[in-house]
Amino acid sequence: MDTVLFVIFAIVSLICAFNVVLQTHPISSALSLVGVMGSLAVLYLLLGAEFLAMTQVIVYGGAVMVLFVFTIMLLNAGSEKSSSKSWFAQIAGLPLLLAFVALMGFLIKGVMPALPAVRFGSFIGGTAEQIGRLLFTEYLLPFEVISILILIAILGAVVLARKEID
Amino acid sequence: MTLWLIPFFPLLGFLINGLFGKRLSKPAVSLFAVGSVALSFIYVLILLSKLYPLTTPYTEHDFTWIHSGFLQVGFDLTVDRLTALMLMIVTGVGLLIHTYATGYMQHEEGYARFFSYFNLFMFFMLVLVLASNLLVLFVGWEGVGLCSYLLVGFYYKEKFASDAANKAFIVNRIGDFGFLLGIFLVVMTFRTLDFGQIASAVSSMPVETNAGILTAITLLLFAGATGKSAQIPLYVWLPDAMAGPTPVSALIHAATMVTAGVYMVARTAFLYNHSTIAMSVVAVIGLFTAVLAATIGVAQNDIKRVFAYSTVSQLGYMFLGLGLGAYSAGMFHVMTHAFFKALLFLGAGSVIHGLGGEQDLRHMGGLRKSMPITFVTLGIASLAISGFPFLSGFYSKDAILSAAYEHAPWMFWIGALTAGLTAFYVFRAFFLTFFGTYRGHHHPHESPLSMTFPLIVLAILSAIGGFFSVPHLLAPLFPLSTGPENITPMIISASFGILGILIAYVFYVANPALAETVRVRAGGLYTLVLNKYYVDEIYAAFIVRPLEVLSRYGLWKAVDVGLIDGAVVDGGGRLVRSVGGLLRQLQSGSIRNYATWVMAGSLIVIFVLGLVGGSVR
Amino acid sequence: MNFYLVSLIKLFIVFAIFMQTLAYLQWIERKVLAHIQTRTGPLRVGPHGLLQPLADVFKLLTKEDLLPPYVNRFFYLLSPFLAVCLALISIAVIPFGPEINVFGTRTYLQVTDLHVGILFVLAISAVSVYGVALAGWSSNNKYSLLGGLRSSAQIISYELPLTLAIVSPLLLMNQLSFRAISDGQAGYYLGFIPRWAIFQMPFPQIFGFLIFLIAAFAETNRVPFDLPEAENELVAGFHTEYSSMKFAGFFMAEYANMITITCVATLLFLGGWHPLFPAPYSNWVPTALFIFAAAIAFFHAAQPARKIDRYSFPVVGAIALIIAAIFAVPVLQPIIVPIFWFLAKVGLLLFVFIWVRGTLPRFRYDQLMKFAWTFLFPCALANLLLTALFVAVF
Amino acid sequence: MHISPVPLSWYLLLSALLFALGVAGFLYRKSIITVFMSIELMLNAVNLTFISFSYKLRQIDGHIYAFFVMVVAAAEAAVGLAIILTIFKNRGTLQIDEVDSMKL
Repeated sequence: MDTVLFVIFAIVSLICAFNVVLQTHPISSALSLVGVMGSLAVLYLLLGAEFLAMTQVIVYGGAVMVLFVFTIMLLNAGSEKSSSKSWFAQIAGLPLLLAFVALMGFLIKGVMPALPAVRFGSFIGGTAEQIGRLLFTEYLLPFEVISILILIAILGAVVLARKEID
Repeated sequence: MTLWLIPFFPLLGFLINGLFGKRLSKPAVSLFAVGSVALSFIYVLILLSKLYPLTTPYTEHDFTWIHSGFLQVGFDLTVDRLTALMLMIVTGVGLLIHTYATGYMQHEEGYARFFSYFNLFMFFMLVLVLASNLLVLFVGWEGVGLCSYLLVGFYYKEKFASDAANKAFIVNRIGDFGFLLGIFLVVMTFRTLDFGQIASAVSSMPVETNAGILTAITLLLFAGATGKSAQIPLYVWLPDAMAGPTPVSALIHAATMVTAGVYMVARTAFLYNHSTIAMSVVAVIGLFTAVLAATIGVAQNDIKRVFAYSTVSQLGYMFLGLGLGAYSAGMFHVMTHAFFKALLFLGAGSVIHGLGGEQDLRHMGGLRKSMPITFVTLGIASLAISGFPFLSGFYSKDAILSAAYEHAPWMFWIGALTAGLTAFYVFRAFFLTFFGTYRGHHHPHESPLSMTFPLIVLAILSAIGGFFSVPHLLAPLFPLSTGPENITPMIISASFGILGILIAYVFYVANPALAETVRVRAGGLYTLVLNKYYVDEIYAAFIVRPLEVLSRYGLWKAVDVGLIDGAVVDGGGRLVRSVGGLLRQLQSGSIRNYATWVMAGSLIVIFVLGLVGGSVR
Repeated sequence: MNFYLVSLIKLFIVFAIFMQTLAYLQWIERKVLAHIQTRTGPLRVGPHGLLQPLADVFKLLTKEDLLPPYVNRFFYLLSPFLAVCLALISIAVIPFGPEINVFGTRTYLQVTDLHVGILFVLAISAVSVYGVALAGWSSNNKYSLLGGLRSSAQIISYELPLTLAIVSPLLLMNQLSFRAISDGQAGYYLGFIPRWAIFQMPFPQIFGFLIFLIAAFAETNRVPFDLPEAENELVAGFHTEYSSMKFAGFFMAEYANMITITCVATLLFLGGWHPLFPAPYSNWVPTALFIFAAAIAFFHAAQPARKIDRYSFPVVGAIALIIAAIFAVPVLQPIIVPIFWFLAKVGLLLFVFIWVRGTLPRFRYDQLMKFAWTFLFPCALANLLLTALFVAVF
Repeated sequence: MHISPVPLSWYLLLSALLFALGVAGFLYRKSIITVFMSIELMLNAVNLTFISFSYKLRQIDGHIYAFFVMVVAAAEAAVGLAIILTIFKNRGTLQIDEVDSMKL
């Protein structure tokens, strides 16, 4: 069953990811990205990260991507125009990417020690309780630092988005 | 027992007057300024009465200041009998001079500024005195130097004042450079700066008869002392420092700051005791300074300059005492000198005040009727400095000269001769001021009570201060000499002093024409002395000028403009430009190109880490 | 295979009942609003207008399916579909009653019990904004776009107090699964005060409940926070360009969201299926209520205002009596009495939703945002902090 | 019917592919917003790796890191979109190649 689920959602996420890159309209890309995130959430569930799966949907799907969609709608961003600049990226990008995928594939398949098979339910570490416990004990300092980071981000966003920047 | 409160009160006064002084009325400024010092004085009294008899030092650790490797420096304050003596002098005389200054500065611009500097000086001086390690002492040391600079240049609109301030500061820098090197050497040698720890470390070391590390340390520290306490060769700043207001001269350049060098040497006596060479150097420099300054003082016409040279001379005496190992005698002279020299300056200030700013002796005369209190008090001070029997200077000077007599008779004879010279030129100034006929134009008047009251108090102290036996007080720190009391040097030095007074009386009261004859006879010698042996000119020609030339043509034109600007800065710029010209081809402004480069770079990293690193592992 | 079969059956039952409820909730709303405004509401179709929802469905189905020009076709067609689907998903984790035993099969009265059920509901409600936002954008109509923008801003803003209000009872119960939370509210203080979250020591969640309710109004785009579809400003807001079944999709989504959120409120704050009275009495409450209703019906049948009442009221009374009898059957009681209590609480909250719609005027948009950020959010934060403090101390 | 379970390396491969697609989006898309979304895609791919290794090591520290990545991504999105809004306001364009006034 988990194999079926993995195959389905892996394919969905790949299709959506291709869509993100290939669609010309930002909003299509955004929606495709939501699809990637949703299918990734299912994969997280398969890997025993139930809390993160839900957080993924809430934070990415519900907050970050809504912000994206909101901005796209607000700016009424249309389809992209083609541009002759950045020829270097256009030429070198694809070979580099293919090299990257090949390298990673080789590393994962060839170099890395054998990895276990994924069975749903064999690792149920990622409950809210355990994550919370770790977050508020061992990772308390990073957690607090991240809170401050968010505060700064909020202030920064507010300052940036003001009508007049004095 | 909170020792930090002692310097804290003046600091508070400084902050209040410095920050809000412009908005406060003059009485309020005086209240804060004098009140803070008074509080400090009262607190010192209470503290010392509680700590009595204080045979062992009382140390207080306020906070750890520097903690770096082996070096641990705390902001530590300590009180022992030496400190107690200095605390009494500084706060007591300081209080009197503060009171005096409220009258003296009444009509001056920058009243609050003056008192804020004055309080700041008190703060740093107290830190210096209370310091328990060399670094804290150095803080106070530099702090009083700063205040001295600020106060000498108090009339900063006058060129001579700012020049004098610069001179004082720069000359002191030379000494402080040595002092700082000495501190570094101490750190290297003892790995601590705390006096107590250094003392215990030193006690196990042998006395150096040849040049060694202790000699180096002590001589470098003494270099600092020659700067601060105006000894040969760095004494030149002190006479010029008289450009500041007279209370400044009295407090900083007579009673307290200039004795900091003496205090420092006494404080680090345990080091000097281990170096015979350094001791001899201190003694000889002290002696020669005393003589040199005294001879210059004979020919000066500015009343404050006369007293300034006498200060240099008396400081020389103190160092003579220290160098002979008679630390308590030196400190004794510090105390009595603080009384009578402060009094001399304050009296001179009173005269100057009464004459509306006139400082030239040639325009004074016959003031004893119009300024009776000043006349009497200044007379007592002059007698005291001349070593007139049973006044304070008699005892302290005798203590030093006795030590010299035991140690090396030639030093004693020169010292005694100098005592006579001192008596002569001080009384020359005194007679020129108060006897004869008035030669000025301004209408003289007596000073207000706020000025005369400190004069009277200081006069009493100058008179009886000698009965307060400092050597016995400091006995726990510096053992008394056990030899039999020898009365000969006392009689000789006292008679030299009285002889000096008599000669002065003959020259300037009984037969003024004689002085003129002698001056004409002396001719070249007089000119030489009048021009202070041309020391300033010699310094200018042999040190300042070459330095200037070297700086201008060597360092500025060649090194700075040619090498640094031309080769390093411009050349670096050209190099960066040419390399940048190549690299700017990469700077296309296109984020996607940058990302491609990042991508390529990360690929290489992954390749290396993943394949090479993996296979090696 | 048994697991899949049971799940399928439960899925079917829940879906069927849910769809029916959606349809009739709309009828109830019309009726209640009508009575608030002293009208009678739908009456013509069926007895007392009971078949009105069916008629509505037929009407919408048979209407012409307009596809306006200049719309973004894909998203235009996708968004109502998205809205309905997302609105219907959440009900899957809502439990309606305790574990039951039917013919030897033990199962929960719930499609599935998720460990992180509440997070799931929050996630779905967070994502459900896409339907509205996309509808507004793809319609290529400035009113629709404004409605969509408003909706996304509003939902993001009110999600914060909503989530913060939810966290407080979670702190009391220490669980994330709906079932565990509901069971954490079983029992009574002093024998008669239920341990529902709004009464639970050490810090009763009355404020939390109110904050949740207010935010829920905004989350479901209901009056007084129905700015995305404010007809006097935006024609019909995000669904201006929609007609027939596509319009019905949004309609259904709104009511489905309403039901889901009242279910969540019931489970989190009102003790789920746990009765108001201790068990021996509560088992007979539904029976007594239905007998009382039957009595009223028979009373009115005895004094008919219209001719038809003489026949219809006894029928209603008889149905009520039958239901009362069913509730009295001891074998069925463990299954249906909790369901009754759950539905009663949900129904009450739904009534409050309709009641508020009938009585309160609409906010202005700036007031709405200001209210969320400067009042509701700080309140929710304070409530959470106090709860955390009390939980930590006691 | 028996299907053998998926090895974990498939998850890692998927993650690598998603990351590569994110990079591709960054390199080939021209709208700032889409480029920004590509970054989010890359972050997601990395998160998948974190969680996969967390599964392998049977430790949830990877989950914590993924959580932090999410939080930072949220903050980044807020600031980034505010910057995009400002750019649009000041330049009137969303084309990434036209925002190049920093170059010489």
